[in-house]
Amino acid sequence: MILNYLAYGVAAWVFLWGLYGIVTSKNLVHQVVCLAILQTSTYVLLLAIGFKVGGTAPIFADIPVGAPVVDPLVQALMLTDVVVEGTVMALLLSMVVKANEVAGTVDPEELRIMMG
Amino acid sequence: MSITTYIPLPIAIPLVVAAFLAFTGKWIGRRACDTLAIACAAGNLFLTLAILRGVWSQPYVYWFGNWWPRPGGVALGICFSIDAIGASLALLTSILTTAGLVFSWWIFEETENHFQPLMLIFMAAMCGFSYTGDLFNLFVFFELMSVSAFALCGLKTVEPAPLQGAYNFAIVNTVGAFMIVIGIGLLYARTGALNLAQVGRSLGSTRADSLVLLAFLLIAVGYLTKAAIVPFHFWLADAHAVAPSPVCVLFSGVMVELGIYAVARIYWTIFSGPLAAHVGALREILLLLAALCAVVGALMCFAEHHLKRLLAFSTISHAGLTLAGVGLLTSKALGGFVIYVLSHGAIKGGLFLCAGIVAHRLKRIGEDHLHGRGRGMWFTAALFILGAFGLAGILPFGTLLGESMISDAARDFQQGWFQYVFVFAEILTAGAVLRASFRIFFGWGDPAPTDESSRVEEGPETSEPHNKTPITMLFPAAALVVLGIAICFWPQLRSTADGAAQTFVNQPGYEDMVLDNTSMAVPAKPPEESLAGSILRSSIAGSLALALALGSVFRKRLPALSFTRSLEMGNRALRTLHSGHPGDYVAWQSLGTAAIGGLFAWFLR
Amino acid sequence: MRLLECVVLLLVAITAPGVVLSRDPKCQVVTLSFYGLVCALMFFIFQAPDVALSQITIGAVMLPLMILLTLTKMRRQNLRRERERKK
Amino acid sequence: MSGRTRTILFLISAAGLAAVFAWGLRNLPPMGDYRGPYGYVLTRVAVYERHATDTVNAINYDYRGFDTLGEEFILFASVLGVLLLFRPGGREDKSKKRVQLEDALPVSDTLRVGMQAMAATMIVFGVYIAVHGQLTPGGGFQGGVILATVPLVVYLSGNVKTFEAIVSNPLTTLAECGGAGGYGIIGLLALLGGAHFLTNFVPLGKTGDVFSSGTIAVISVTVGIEVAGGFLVLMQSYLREIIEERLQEGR
Repeated sequence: MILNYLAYGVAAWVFLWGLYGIVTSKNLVHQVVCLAILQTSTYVLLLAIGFKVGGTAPIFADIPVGAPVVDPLVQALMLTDVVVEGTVMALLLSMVVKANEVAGTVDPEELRIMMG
Repeated sequence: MSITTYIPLPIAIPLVVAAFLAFTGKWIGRRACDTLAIACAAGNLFLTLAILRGVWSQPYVYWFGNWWPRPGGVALGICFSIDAIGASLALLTSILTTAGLVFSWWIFEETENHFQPLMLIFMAAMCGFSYTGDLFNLFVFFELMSVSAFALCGLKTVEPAPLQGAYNFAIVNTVGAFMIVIGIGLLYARTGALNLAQVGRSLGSTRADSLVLLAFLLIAVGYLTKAAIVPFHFWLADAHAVAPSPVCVLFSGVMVELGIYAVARIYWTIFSGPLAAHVGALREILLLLAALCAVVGALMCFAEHHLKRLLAFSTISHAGLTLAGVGLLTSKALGGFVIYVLSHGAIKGGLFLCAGIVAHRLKRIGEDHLHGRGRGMWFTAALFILGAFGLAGILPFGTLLGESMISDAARDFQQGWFQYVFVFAEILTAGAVLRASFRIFFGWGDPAPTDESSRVEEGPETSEPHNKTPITMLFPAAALVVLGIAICFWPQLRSTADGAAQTFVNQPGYEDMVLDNTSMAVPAKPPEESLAGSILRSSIAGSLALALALGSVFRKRLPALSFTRSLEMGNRALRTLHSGHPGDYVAWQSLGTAAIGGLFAWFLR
Repeated sequence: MRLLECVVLLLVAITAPGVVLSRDPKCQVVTLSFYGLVCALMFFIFQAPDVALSQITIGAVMLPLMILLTLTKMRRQNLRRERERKK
Repeated sequence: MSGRTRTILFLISAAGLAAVFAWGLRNLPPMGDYRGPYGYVLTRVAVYERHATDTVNAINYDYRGFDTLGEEFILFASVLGVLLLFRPGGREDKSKKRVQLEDALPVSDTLRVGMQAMAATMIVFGVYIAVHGQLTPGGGFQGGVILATVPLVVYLSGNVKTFEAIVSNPLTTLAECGGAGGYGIIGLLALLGGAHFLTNFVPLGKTGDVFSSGTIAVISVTVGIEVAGGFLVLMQSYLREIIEERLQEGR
């Protein structure tokens, strides 16, 4: 019974750890990685939602149409998600590099130029 | 040509042109790039206008790839379901983008910054966002809008401040985006659908259980983060203060408001049925958030002396006011929301362009440094002061009509107190802008006190000194301010907006229209209520704002005015909260989510 | 739910805090690419080969690579700054 | 806010969030028995309607192709963003001379040959993945990323010149921009025939063929081109400075 909800629990667990990492981070690179971890919680959740016990991958090259398969839509959503992850991280990391170049630090505590 | 032909064009053409410009930009030169981009944005203006005309009385559904819904109402494809409200927001987007691109004609001397293609992508994303009728497509355009916004925000990379602003913006908004994905996943788990109408029909009017509430919470928080509602607002001030002025126009004028629009959209297509039993409690929660946001934004706005950051806080305050338009959960307030957003977008866009002119001419942006240096820029000064009164919502500005509808609706629900929030926010935000313009353009009184952020220099958008304001800068600024006034003279504007809002909130009609291809009933136009109360309120607000601005400029002459100093220095605790630390921002974001979730669990169960 | 699925979920649940808690970005590159592989494995086990393939290419290769390049770039910037300060 | 206060504030909200999650997630349907209408209907009609056996790609490039258009432009916009951030700025950068690149890295011949063989295999693999998107797992996106790592292998094998020649070639940018723009143009072409945007107007072919499923295959290849170009441009913008500095130090 509890196992049925294990995946959802893992998703929430990873989500909270990602948030924890972002909040307590002392290094912008670390913070970006934690954001990537936060993102994987969405994968776990979507994957769990579309899962079907005994279902195979939704590819009908070898199996007949109508055979039990897992939900293809969540996988399509996850593909979009993976692309978004890769590209947003690239953008964020380049901001970090640039910040290190012009401000000489990657500690969010020291990068506070604009405040109040 | 029928409307079917050109519905996808406002999204597809800017994207293709952006790809073209990104490749050929190096060779065809700066001016050709500018011309093509402006032509594309202006073309979009006409296209969105044509679409608005086409959907004026009857919303239109467009299925991409010809994937009409299957029998039984299962939609496999993506649709645009365009109504007058979404179409007018797309029109506003096109207007502001055109103005921003024209404004940038003489700034950014370097060419390899991909400014024009990013602006076009940004515009296409916002148009798609306001048209779409699909839950996940809404997220895709949200993310496209975010990514191009992050890049545009960090355009001036020679200084650390823009990077900090862009980084904080990106972190907080991306966390919000992941919350949206989780919320979408939860709704998909329950309904097996992504089309807004189909999700709504599948949930029906069964009372919302905790899963639906959690989905609503996560999606709403994600979009409210974009909308910069307290306590998710921290990124906005950092980002707006450092983004180039033509980009700020889009950020403040329409991007923030689109966040609130998205909440309205998902509420009236999906959640209004399941939450029908708790509509009163939800209204109070949303109004509370709106009031908190309006007050915090207004206080911070008056305490700010970095010109663009000041305008940014005023945007936060006004975002709170517009949230009330949605949060009252009635069509009349929603009509007010549309009018308010359109006129506020134009006025705030004009103000940001004026700030851009000041930065262009004087190379500084802190109120203290600029003291008296703007003498002689009479036209800019006039626009700035007009814009300030526009924020106060006095008579010939469209904001007045929006305010009156929202306040009327609030009174209908015994929430009359909210009109005083309006007055309060208007006094402080308009007062702050007036104060700044008196100091900068007239050199009255003593220089402003310095604060943390006004020491941050505005990165030069141009390197040569300029003694004249080019017409390409003045004209868009003036046009936007005039637009903020002109909207008020649209005949029957309030009842038209109310009618459009009634179509927007008609959930069963919407479902049938999207899934069964029926047409929607045209609502009767309600009579317009008297404006007398609003005119009175806004005149009081306008004159108090003027008095407050004069008082804080001349406080040395009259000891009784010393209270303005403490108002101008701001609340210390409140200021330290805006710490510029992304970790803090995300901590507040989680706290806000947990708190609103707690309220939901307690009151909406 | 089979045992295999539970195990891989638990593996994800254990590795994720590991990546968050490795505070030094250099260590994190290693833990992150391991985590990326664990995620890809999870996708395979949950019958999502399309996503698994892109997860391997993005999560386990591209992302750690970009972080490595970021760190290299930053180290060079810092060295250059040191040198200029000495001058 | 000090680090400690922040952590405490977060732990309080995390407890709240955990409670809210637990409260909401318990109403999710138990895992492993999903039968929502979307996937159920789609897996039954997609193969007949589109002659594509990989239904995930049928969704990505046809049923919900409009999402993927947005997604490709997310990639495109962030590549533009990275280029923008790493653009050569400032005065000292402009005066810096372009250095002559040399194959400077000391790598043994066996390794070099091995690496080159690996690069060739990866090209084949990437192209295979990209053109079989409608049939087997993979597709333009995955194939494109694999192709984008090929020059990196070339770089590691010591052929810096070749690497530089590939990535700084205008063709790379053309691939990126052309792929992204091409997706939009394929969508617009459907309008000429009076159909809706992104309608699959190419003959569907025989199920199981490389040239089956109409625009799904075409778009998959277009996306592959864009992704390969985009990631190459990303890589180049990260690596350019490093390579140049390394060479200057070597002198």
